Amino acid sequence: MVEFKIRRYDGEKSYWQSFEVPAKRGMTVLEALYYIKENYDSSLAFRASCRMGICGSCAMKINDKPRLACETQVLTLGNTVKVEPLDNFKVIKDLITEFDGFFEKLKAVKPHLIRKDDNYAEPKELLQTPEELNEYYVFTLCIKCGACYSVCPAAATLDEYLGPAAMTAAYRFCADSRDEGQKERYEIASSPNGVWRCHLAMECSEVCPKNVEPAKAVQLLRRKTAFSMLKSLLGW
Amino acid sequence: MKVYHDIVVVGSGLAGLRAAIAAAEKNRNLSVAIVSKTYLIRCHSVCAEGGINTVLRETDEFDTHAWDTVKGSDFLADQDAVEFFVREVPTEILRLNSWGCPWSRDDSGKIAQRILGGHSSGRTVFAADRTGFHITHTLYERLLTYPNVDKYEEYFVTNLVVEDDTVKGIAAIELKTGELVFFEAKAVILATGGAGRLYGFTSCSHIVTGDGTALAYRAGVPLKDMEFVQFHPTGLVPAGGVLISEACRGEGGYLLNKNGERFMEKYAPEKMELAPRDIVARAIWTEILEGRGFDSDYGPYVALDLTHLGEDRIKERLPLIREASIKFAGIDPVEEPIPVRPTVHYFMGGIHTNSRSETPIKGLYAAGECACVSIHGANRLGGNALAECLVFGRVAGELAAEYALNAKQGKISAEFRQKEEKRIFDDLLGKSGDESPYQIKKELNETMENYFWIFREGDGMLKGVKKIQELKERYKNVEINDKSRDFNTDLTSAIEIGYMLDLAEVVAIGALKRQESRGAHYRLDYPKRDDENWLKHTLAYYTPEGPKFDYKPVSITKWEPVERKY
Amino acid sequence: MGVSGWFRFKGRSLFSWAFTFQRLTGVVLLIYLLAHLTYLSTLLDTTGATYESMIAITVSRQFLIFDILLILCGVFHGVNGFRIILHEFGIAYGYRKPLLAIFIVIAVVVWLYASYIMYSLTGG
Amino acid sequence: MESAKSVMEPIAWIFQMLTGLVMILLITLHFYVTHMTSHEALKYAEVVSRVAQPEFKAMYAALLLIVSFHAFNGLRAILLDTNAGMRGRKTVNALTTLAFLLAFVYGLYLLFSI
Repeated sequence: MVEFKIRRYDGEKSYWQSFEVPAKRGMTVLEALYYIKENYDSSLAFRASCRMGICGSCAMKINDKPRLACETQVLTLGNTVKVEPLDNFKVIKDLITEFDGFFEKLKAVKPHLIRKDDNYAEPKELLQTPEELNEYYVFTLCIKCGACYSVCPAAATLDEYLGPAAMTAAYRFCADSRDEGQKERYEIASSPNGVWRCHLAMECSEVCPKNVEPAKAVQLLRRKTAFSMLKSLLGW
Repeated sequence: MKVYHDIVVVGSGLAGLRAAIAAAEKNRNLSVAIVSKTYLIRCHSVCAEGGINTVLRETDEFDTHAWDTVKGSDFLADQDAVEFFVREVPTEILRLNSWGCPWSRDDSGKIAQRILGGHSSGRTVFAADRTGFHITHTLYERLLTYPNVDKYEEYFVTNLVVEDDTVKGIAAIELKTGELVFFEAKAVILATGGAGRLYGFTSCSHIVTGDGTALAYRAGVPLKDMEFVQFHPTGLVPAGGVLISEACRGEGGYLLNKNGERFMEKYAPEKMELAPRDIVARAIWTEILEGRGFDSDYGPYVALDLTHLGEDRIKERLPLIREASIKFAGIDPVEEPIPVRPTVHYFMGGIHTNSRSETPIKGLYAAGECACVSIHGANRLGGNALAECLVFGRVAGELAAEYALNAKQGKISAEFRQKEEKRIFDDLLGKSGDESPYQIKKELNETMENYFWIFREGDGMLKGVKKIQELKERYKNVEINDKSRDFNTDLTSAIEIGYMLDLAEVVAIGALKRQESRGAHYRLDYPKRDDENWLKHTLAYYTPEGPKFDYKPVSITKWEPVERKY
Repeated sequence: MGVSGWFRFKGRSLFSWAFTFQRLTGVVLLIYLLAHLTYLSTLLDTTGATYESMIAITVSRQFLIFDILLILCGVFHGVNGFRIILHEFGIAYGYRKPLLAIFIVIAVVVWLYASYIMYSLTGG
Repeated sequence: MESAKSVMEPIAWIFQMLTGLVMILLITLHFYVTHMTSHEALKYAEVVSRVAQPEFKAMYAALLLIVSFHAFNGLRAILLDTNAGMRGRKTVNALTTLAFLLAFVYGLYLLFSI
């Protein structure tokens, strides 16, 4: 039996509730949450979908660290498991947090290929060598789960900060050999709420469940942004 | 609350995203809504791994792709639809390329291809083993560039409004507030995916509960070929059937039984592990039934051996598989074989559409897994599902746009709105009862797994049908414990279970009626294919007493049915 | 979360703590800079009497503990800042964990050495 | 979301790092001179005579400039990382710049008065 201490919120008040879950080898925290929902308290609200660590729904704070519930094994956590919603997001209900703003920020950095010859009707095959692909591939693996944002000290104090995930997306496209939109994105990244607010606490890279290294992406983006801004300033 | 859009797309997987883009691209003045019960990139499409089939180079031909598909379908596919389909895929691949999809490449920088089961050559385009994930994100990112698309994320659809054989709109609960929102539209595109959660051991996400299929069915649209449920041969055993991609075998993996034999040589001597999914799944299940599987706490399994591929190839081509095996089973495929057994993966059947994604209801379109065009017939080939979503998603989007430009605005009457409010909040949420929806779901899963698994037979299925009907009765008496309005996942789970019960009944009775073995539908009491009597599509119509069945001939253009050997 | 996020005790890595201390020591050093400038205003008394009386207070055993803490702030801020600058220029990003450990050791060694000098300066 | 180009930010970012690097050297030197060369280094006469040498004067002037910038630019970053600070961004920028200049000018005044 493992004790699950869950931080709940019903729209008005926040409280802790404990449940005893029979755990066996292989059981994940998500399975335990379903066990609680289906056997003890069906009002428990949490998000989940793919249960294989790729959809990004179930990031939550488990024993004080943001993790994906679906790929966290219960038996690695000890006899008591503390489950809380992610920090730096507004809680809606129990473990469910508001992600609208997070996705707005993603949209703000223009996370799509920008090309002058964009032709919807008759696209041509753009080439890209495996080396060029590897330049940015790791940054495409972001599942937008919000774990990075929840531990970012800049996001903790500044609501409008673009955050690690959005800037990783910006860098991912800037580094794509097929892209022609670097300048536009550098301008967005260099806004006061952009890259300058990151001070490389690098906690985002520590908690990223997909090892995307957002801190590295932000740092690369900042360097490119700064030099691009200075170049245009000096008229080079 | 009431909102108005020209086109409402329900579902945000590949087909839904593609349809929304196509509609928005067709005419920038049309207002398009995309409604999803999750955030857009949390759909099940992200789980697709292996790849997407297309004829991309001169060495391959459209007719070969079409033939492989038709043969794979055990000749139940509509051949006119298949011929149209194969010609449309290449453009979609190149579009995704120019929208930023990180396709895996060959050394010259061209899009690389590999082979999946049932194909005569390597025509599967892929992005490592995260193909669905990358395509979904690429489409999502592209969608953000259309100002005429409004996203309604975390809206749970409760009803499809049809009057006079014309679609009027949908009703959906805005989860955050618990408010019922009515979407009035000229055209509605359903792209809500399959219903894999009818079963417990499945590669499908928790959200794959067949919502749109059930809604269309209740609104009077027939469901086609629902008895054909695909079992993916390789589901990860200790994790409830998480998908282990066909790409593992495409890259050269072996299936081994307890005695270390590559048993596929008995079942498909020519194609071996790369036979179509129905054949490999049956082979594995036969090995397990005959005692040549391994035993474990999580049930029997066979071994999927990748060790001979070498660390580099596994890391480059199958990184997600490796990650999943390590995280969920504690097994590194570089060193040890992966424990696998067949897992419920895909519904070949779905909402009846013609080869242009149109349903019999005016203004209503369906695309993706929730639809049955049918290009997959009785068994889908690996890599054709993503392609289907792109092609028929686009077709649905374009046709809906054309239709919407000339159609009248749909109106949802105040009377209907009141009735729907009452149905959801008073009759379901408000009432008391003594059944738990989760208990019903559990029993439903057991019933489906006992009687409608890989091997089926008449008596068992009859029992299964009775059990499902009993569960439907009991469902009328469920009680939802969480009485609050905001983000009530207890309520939405209960509604989903209601959808699943309807679909289960269609699957079950359709399977019982089809007295032959074809593709994924294999009956021990009728082990042969029967083209004389059963070369036809099943159509199930909703009636309050249960489904009413009808049949429809298969469209055959070039290829007469022959014996299916691999 | 707000600023309290910088001081949350559980579940944070050393990287995050390094950030917190960089901020804290930065503020301390800013205050020290202001104090230092104010202190040096005593040099304006050209007899030197004001300055000497201040020096007598600050270079003393009672004051040593403040000096040592101040040096800790300075050394940490400098050493950790240097680590961050390396990463800012994209150097050794892949070795960020060992680098953090090495730099913490460096900071402690430099701090102990500088503290010893301060200690001997007060006549020890 | 604001996306106005900011010229100040990239320059400030680069100078914060450059000044940081130079400070490591100059402050070590300062510490060495005042605490490690001789026990008398902090005596009034010593200080005055050291500052009278042009090379020391130049070094101290540079150190003063660099430290003031680094300190107040750092403060600016801390303030802008908060909601309140970002709301009054122009004020924060103006006040920290002013503080930097005041500290520098006052330091110079001291340096040249003794």
